[in-house]
Amino acid sequence: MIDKTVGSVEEAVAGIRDGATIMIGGFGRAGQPVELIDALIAQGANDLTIINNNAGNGDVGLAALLAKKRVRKILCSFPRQHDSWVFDGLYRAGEIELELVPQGNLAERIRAAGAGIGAFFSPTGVGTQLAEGKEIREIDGRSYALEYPIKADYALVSAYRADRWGNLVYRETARNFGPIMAAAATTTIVQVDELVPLGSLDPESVVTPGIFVDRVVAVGERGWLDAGAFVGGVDIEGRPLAGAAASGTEIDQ
Amino acid sequence: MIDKTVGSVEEAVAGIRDGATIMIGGFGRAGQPVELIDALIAQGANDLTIINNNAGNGDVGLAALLAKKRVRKILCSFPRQHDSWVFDGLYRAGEIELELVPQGNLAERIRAAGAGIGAFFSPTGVGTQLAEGKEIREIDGRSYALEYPIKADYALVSAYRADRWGNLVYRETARNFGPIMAAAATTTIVQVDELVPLGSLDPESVVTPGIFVDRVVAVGERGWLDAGAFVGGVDIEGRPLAGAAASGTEIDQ
Amino acid sequence: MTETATTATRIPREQLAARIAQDIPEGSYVNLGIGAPTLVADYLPEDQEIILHTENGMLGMGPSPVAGEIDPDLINAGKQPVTALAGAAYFHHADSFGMMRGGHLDVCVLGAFQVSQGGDLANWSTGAPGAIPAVGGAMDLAIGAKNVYVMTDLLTKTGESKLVEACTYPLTGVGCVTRVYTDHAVFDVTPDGFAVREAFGDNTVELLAELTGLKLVDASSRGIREGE
Amino acid sequence: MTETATTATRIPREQLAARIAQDIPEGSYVNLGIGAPTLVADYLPEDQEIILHTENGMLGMGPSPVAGEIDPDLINAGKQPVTALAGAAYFHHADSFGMMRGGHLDVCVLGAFQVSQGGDLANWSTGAPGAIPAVGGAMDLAIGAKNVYVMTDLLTKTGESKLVEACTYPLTGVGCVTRVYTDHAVFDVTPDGFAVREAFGDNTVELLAELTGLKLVDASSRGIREGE
Repeated sequence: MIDKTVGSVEEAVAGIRDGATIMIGGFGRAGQPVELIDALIAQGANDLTIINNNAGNGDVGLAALLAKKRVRKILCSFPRQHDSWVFDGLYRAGEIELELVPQGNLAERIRAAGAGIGAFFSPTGVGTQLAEGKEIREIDGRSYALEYPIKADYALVSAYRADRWGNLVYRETARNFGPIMAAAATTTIVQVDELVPLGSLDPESVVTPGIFVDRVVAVGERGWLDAGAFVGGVDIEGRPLAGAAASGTEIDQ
Repeated sequence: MIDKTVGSVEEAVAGIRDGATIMIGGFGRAGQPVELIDALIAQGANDLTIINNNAGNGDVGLAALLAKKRVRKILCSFPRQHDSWVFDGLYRAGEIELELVPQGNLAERIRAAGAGIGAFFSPTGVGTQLAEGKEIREIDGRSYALEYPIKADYALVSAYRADRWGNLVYRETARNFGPIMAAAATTTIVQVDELVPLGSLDPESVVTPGIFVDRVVAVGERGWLDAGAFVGGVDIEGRPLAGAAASGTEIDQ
Repeated sequence: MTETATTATRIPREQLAARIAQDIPEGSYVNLGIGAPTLVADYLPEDQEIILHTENGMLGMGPSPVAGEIDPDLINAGKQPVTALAGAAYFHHADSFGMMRGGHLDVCVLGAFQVSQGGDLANWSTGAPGAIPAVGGAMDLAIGAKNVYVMTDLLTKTGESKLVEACTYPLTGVGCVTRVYTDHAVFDVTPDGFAVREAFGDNTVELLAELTGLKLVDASSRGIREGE
Repeated sequence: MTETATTATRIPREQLAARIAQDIPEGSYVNLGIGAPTLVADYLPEDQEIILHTENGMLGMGPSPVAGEIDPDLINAGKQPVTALAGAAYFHHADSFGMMRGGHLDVCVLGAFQVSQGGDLANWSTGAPGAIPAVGGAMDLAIGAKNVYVMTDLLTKTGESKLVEACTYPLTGVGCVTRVYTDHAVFDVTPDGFAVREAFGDNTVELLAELTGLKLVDASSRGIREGE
C-alpha cells in the first residue's frame, strides 16, 4: 500500500539539511505553508536558499524563518510589502542575499524545472535591468531573453485536501505556486487541511497528481489565517495599499 | 452579456478560409471533434494545414476531411494506425505533406504558443533523425534541441461541458490536446456534449477557462463513438495491436 | 509654467477611472493593476460582463467581500480579499502568467512613474539607492496584454511630466504602452509620439505640450471634441 | 550458430513479463509501452500498489473494462479501452509529457528493434523506404523515465541479435536504456557494455556472447545464480 502521509509536521520536514534549496508555496499569506515552516524552524536547518513569490509577511511563517537568520538567499519577485519588516531589516543590514525575478519568469522557470525543459526564451523583462547579462534573441520579430529552470531540493506546499497517494486539490487563489513547485523539487512536502480516503477526490479535478508528492501531513484548519490582518499589498514607497490609492505610483506585485 | 454559444456547427466553423492552419484536438478517437470536422467538410475550406496527434481513423472525422483532399499538410506524431488507410493512401500517392513531431515536443510546442514562449530547449529527439538541422545546446551536462512554438488560426476542440463564457471541462482521457490547443489558436471553436448554466461548473475544476474560447456549440452525445470498433493502436508493421503482441516491434503512439 | 498649470483642468481620480471604464468593451478580459487602476472596476457598467483577471490565479474576480465574509484563500494581486463571480475559474501561477505572456488579456491598466513617447513604461523602481527592489508581475503584464493602458497623473507632485521623451527610471517594458489616461488628457502612443486623443475640460494640445515639454500630435480633432 | 541457438533456453513472453514485474517495487510510477510491455501489468502483484501512467493523460490506469462497460473517452496510449482506479488523475498532454520529460516516472518498459551497448535505443522506424514514419511518444519516454527497460526477443526472426554494438536503425534515444529483458537473459547497460544480470535456464554468458556477437560482462555471478 502506498501511504505518503506522515503523522506530524516534524516527521514531514525531517532530513532537510543545511544549505538546502527550498521552494515555499504561497502568494503573500494565501497558500503559504506556515505549519511546515514552523516545523522547519524547529528542525534547525541553516544556510538555506528560499524560493517564494514574496519575502515574508508579519512575524509568522516565512518571516519567522528569516528572523531566525536561517536563510542565506531568497529568490522572489516581490519582497517589499507593508508587512515585510523582517526581510527589510535583514536586507538593509546586508544579512540576506536577494535575487529578484519577474513573477511570470519565476513561475515559468519553476515549471520548466518540473517539465524537463533545458531553458526557454521569454519576452518578459527584455530591455530592462532584470534581463541584463542574459542571452537575447530575436524570434519572429520579437526579442526574448533566455531563462533557465529553477529547481529545488525541497518544496513546502500548502494544499486543501490530499489522499494517501498524494493527490492534491487546492482552495481558490491559494493554489498559486503549489502545483509547479511540487513538480520542481526533489522532495515535495505538503500540508493539507484535511486527508481524505483514496478515491474521494474526483480524478477530473485533481490539480497535483501524487507523482509529484513525497510526504503529506494534515494540519487541520489554519488558525493563523484569522489572526493576520488582511491588509494586503503595499505601494512602491512601502505604504499599505489603502493609503496608496492616491499616490499614483502603484505597481503590481 | 457574454454568450459564446452558437446555435449550429455550421455557424461554429463559419469563416474558416482556404489555406488556414487548424489544430484539431483528440488522441485517436478520444477527444476528436468529429461533428465540427463534418461541418468543416461541408463548409468547404481547402488547402488546409492540420495539427493533430494522428492522421485520422477509419472513414469519419479527420479521415473524412483528408479523403476530401482538403488538407495540404499534416503535422502529427503518429499517422500510422491500423485504421489510417485514408492517410496512408494519400501519403503513398504523394498527395499530402507530413511533418512528424515527437508527441511531447508537439504538446510542448503547442503549449509554448499559447503561453508566449519564443522557443525552448527540449531533450526529446536529440541525436535522432527528428532533431536533424535543429540547434543543439548542452545545458548542465545534457543535450537539448531548440524547438519553436506551433500556433494556429483555428482550433477545433471537443470538450464535455461548457458554460456561455466558454469555460470548459473534459471527460477522462478525451482531455488530451484540448486545453493546450484552445490556448494556441487565434480562434478556438469548441463542441461540447452539453451546455450548462453559468455558475454550474466548479471554478476549482474548470480545465480551460473561457478566455481561450471563442465559439461553443452543443452537439449532444456523440453517436459515432458507438459505431467505431474500439480496436486501438497498430504496430510498426501496421497491424492492429491484438495481433501485434507477438511481433516484438511495439512502440508507443 | 506655474501660470499655465494653474489654469489646467485636472479631473479627479474617480472620474478618470470612469473614463477608462468607458473604453473597455463588454466581453473584455481585463487585468487591473493594484492601487489606482483597481478603481476602474467600480465604474464598469453593471449591465455588462467584463471578466477580471488576477495574476495570482483567477478569472472572473468579483468585488470585495462584505464584512465577515472574508475568505483568506481568495485574494487579488494586491493581496486584498475579493470574491469570485459565477463563471470564475482558478489556475496555477504558470498558467496565469502563460495567459498574460501569451497575449490573451485584452486590456491591462497599470500605474506609472514614466511613459516614453515610444511606449516604454517605467513603473517598478525609482532606482533610488538603498530602496528594496520589487517587481512582481509588472513586467509580465506590461509586455503581455493586447492593450496596455496607463492610469496616472500627468505631472509628479513636483510638477515634472510623467510623459517623457525617454524614461530615466528603470524600465518595466519596452514599447509596450498603447494609451495613457492622465488627469489632464488621454494620450495614444503612436509611431509619431504621443497623440492627444481627448483633452479634458479646457485643456488644449498647446497647454499639454507645454506641460510635458513634448511635441504632441493633435488627434482630438477626429470628431470627439465639441463644436468641431 | 544454428547449433547453439537450438540449445538455448527461451522463456515465453508471459514469463518474461512476470520477470519484469518482479523488478518493479511497490509505489513505482510506471509507463508500459504498447504491445508486449502491456503484458507486464498482468503480473504486477495484486497486493501491491504500482501506479500506471498513460501518456494520453492519466495516472492510476486500471485494467481493461468488462464487456459492455467500455467508455470511449477512457483509453490508453494504444487507444484500447481501459479503466481508472480509485486515486486516478487526468491531465492534458503538455502536463503528461512534462511528467515524462521531467524525470518523474520511475520505470518505463518499451519494445525495441535494437539496443546498442551504449544504451542507444532504436524502436520507432526500420528506415525502410516507403514506410510511413510514426514516432508517437517513444522518444519522450526513452529520454524521460528514471529507468528505461526494454522488453524484447534477443534475436530477430532471422536470427540477428537485437543487442548490437551500434544501432543501424534510426535512433529513438541516445544512451537512454538502463536494462534489457530478453527471452534469453536480462542485461544491464553498463559503462563496460552489456552485463548479463540473469541468464535464463542453462544459458551461459558464453552462449549469449556467441548469439549476440558482443563481448559481455558476467554480472550474473553476483549471487543470483544457483549453486554459486
